[in-house]
Amino acid sequence: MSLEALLVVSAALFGVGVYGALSQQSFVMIMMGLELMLNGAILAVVAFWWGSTGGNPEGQLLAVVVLAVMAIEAAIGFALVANVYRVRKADISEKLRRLRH
Amino acid sequence: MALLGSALAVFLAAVLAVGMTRWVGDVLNPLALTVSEKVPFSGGSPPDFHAWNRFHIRWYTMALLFLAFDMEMVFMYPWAVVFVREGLISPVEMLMFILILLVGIVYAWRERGFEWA
Amino acid sequence: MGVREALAGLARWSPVPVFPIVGGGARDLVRDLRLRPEVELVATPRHATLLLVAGRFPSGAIPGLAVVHDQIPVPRATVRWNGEVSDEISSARLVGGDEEDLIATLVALHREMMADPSRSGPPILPDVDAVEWRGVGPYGHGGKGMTGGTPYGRPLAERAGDRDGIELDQLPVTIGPWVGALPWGLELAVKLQGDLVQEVEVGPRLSTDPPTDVFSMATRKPMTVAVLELERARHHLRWLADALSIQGLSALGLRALRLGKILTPHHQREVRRLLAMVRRSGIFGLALNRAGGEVTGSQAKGLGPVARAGGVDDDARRDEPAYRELGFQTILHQKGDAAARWRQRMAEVTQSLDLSDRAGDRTAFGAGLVEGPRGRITANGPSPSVVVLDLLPQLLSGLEWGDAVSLVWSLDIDPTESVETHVDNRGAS
Amino acid sequence: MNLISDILFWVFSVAAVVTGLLVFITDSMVRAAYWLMASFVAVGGILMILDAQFLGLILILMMAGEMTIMAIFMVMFMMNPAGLNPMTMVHQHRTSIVAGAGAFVALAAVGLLAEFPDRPVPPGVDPTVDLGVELLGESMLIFESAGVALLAVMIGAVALVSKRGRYGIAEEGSEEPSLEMSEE
Amino acid sequence: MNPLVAVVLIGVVMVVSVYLVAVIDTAVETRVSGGRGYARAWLAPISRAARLALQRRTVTERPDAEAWVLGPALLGGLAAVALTSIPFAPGVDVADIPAGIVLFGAALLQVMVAVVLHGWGANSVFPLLGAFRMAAVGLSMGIPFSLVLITTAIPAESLSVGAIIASQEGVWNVLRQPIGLPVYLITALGFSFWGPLQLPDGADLAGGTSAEISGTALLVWRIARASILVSLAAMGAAAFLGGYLGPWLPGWLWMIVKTMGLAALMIWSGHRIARARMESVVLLGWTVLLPVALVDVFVSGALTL
Repeated sequence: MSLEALLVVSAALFGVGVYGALSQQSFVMIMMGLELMLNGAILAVVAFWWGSTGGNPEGQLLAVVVLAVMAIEAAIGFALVANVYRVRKADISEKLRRLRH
Repeated sequence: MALLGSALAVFLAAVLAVGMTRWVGDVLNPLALTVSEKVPFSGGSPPDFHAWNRFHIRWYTMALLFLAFDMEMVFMYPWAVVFVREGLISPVEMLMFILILLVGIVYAWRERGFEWA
Repeated sequence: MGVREALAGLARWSPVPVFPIVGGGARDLVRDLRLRPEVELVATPRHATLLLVAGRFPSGAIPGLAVVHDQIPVPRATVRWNGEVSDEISSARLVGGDEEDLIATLVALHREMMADPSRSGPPILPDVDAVEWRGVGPYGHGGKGMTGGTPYGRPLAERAGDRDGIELDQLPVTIGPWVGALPWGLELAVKLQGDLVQEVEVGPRLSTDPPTDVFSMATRKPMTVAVLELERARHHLRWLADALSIQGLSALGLRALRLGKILTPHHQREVRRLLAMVRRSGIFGLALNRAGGEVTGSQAKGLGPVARAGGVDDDARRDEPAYRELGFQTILHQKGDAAARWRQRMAEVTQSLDLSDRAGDRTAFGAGLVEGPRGRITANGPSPSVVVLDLLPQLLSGLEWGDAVSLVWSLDIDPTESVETHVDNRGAS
Repeated sequence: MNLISDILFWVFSVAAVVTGLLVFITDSMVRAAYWLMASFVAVGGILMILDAQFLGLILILMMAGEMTIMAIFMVMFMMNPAGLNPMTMVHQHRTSIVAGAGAFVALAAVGLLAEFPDRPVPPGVDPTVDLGVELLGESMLIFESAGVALLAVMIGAVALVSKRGRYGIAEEGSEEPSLEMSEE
Repeated sequence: MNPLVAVVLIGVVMVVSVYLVAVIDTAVETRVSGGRGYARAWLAPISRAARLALQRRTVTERPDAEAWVLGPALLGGLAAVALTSIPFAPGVDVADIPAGIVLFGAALLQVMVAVVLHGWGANSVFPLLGAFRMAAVGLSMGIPFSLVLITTAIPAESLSVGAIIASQEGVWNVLRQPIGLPVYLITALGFSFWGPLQLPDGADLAGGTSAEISGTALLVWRIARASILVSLAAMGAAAFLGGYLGPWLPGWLWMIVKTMGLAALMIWSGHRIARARMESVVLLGWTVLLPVALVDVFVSGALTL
């Protein structure tokens, strides 16, 4: 239960999130990858708060801010997915070729 | 930490109890259902399609508002704890925070986000 | 095993869960079973032990009987009340006579099932997959591609247009004749998008030979107004009992049913108290406050309370001398939606009770045209329910499922009402 | 006492990573969303072991609503919502595995090799009180700007998603009343 | 309190209170329906449970089996966890942690997940409609539910339920914060899907999420739902009616009286108030209960200064 173990676990979560975000085609699954990365981030932040900041409240505040980021990312992500689906009738990122050039 | 340990123990015990009750029922009446006994119930005729479909919920605007407004609760818990200790500054500050969020709710209500097609 | 006997000993005292299949002529008798503590009518066969088949069915075949019978979990049994046993339910136990014999049989059968489940009825339908799918597709699950094929024996719902601009799946499902949510015998082929009813088609009608209640007799010979009005009030209370239990007030529904069974003109105080409790239950503010499903103007002709709730002043009692002497005034509402129909029928209960109290021995009708509780009854015209069934598709489309069910119950539909011999002039099926 | 918490820590962390992986393996969308919630609940459990009880419980509380909404949106917009037709919706698979493993190795190396100051949380301090004081005290600005950001998100989400504005549906030719004063 | 004693205590409390809820439900139904035969109310729950135990469990064609099992198990577990955060007597509490209401709030918001899983698992029309209705009710009632509980934490200067009860030494929160209890009871009806907010398992869905289950699965579902109602009533008693504080009776007796009183009130509302439409519930939650809860937070907050 040392700080290093916590950081390894949060790195593993972050790694799975990166794999998920890059490998999945559909928007909502990419968002789930992002959420997993933020999950790893929260674990790392609280690990540092517990391990090396001696209970400094700003550590907790950062965790709450990461929670806020997660909620905001989810809300805007779903709003975009709904709009893309309304226009393109699909939710696979391939369908948005026109954004390329 | 020990208190949460006992809470976790109680949770696992309750889940186990539910599992045990179901197991007793399965022992008394072993599960050997024929195809016609597994047909989902919709009043008398077998279904033509799987019930699982892309279920169009019409209140998805409200769902997004819940996400944003959920964060307000996270800030309110610590605020409530230190409310008395901090004196006058706490209600004023939280009032500003709440009014900002209420502007969003009023906007959604005016854009008829809570009713649906 | 000791456990089974102990549980069977306890289960003897439990109310018997019965799933009713009710044809023509037995609706009031089966509905009155709710008053008996020994029996419990359940909304879905999964919660039942006994299947009760009652009433008359057109041309013998009972639609959906085999499917519903097999959906009842073991130990199960079937009881056929006042009718002959069709080949499908050969193992059914025949019961003649009145409610007491039926209750005795149901309780005895239930205890027999609890004690020895091996005697439970076998499934009727064969144990073979309706749709061939095993081995098809990459995982042998019968599916192919993203959304195609018949995975696990059933196809997946397809996309369809939607007002909200997001085109999602439309699930066609037949909400069958025997479900707790709809009146017994009403089958709706519904196209659901999410919980929104987009299209509705009314299934085959179960109408049988014409009823023999007071109102149909009144078409042939004059009947005393006291009896007619008391029967009308009793009919509306029975409708109120069903409609209240659908809106989640089963206890108030039982009170209305109990009152309906023992109704005499002296019960006006209890009826007023019951109607006050219904108004105070917030049903008009919480449950029926959605506009929509209005029935007004020409399409409401001859539909009795449904017409009057829509402002159409159409009541055969007005031009009857007996009613004019009693100072009869037709009660009217304007909006014609579900709430107006509820208010209309609740007002007519008190009005009918008052009329039957003051009627003395006056007689009315007898000239081939009668104002029945559901609308205008003629010797050879279609019954009001048949007319209302034609209106359903246009009324229900665009409503959320809960509002659609409230609307169906507010129209007081009896799918087994007779279509009469002269069907050609209305074009009904 | 810390033997139990060590065991619990390892159970929760293995559960978190495994459920995280399951999110991308399972076909059914509702299961994927609730595997992700299981991963968050496991991380919440770890936070509770780290004496940040309030944060762990808040994470579980928040995730209940959020993951249900995610499940609903996935059932609405995904091609095969219940996973009845098993399919792999994956592209550039190998590169993403390499990237994921690379990120893991890099961050784990940082975690293991770097020297972090060892100042454990002093016992007897109530973290929630500190957080409250902090919110109202020094970082009041972060608290209010979070509120403004949430307002922007609410307005943005409603504007993007709700098809029917106050004056009716745009496609069907509804336009806002003009701003200049009327003639009379 | 070591875990074993905790498990036994919570188990006994849940079994006894679920039995009492079933008895009260039958008694209130008999009274409102004008019938007689209250003696039957005592025997009915036991005989009904025995009948369900003897009935076979059903499985539909292609269910999501794990989700279908997890639904009731999660619901029962969450009701138990919610009960652990509430002290029943001055010394008798299982997990009265410093963040007690947050544990209770997390357990109750997860109830929405349990019911959605239970409805989704059956792959049949009525349970599916019931599941999405629960999501709508849970999301609309979630915010006011937590806000009203936060208000009780302000005078207590701590989130632990024991401290909240202690802070009501002089005056109970139901008098100090009058708006709190009604809003709490309405949202509690929503989370226990009982009475007027019985949308997921409503009669217009022929049993809703429980339309496809039978036997012990149905028995467990009904027990879990009743224990959720008990947990909500117990927290209502603890946060608003002064928990185990009270002049004459011993602490634990006060707790039982208050909890069963609130549970009886909610059950009574089930038989006397009609089921609301989903659109009314969403509008009620967002445009009525939310502002009222916010007013409650600030008015009672200002009063404590």
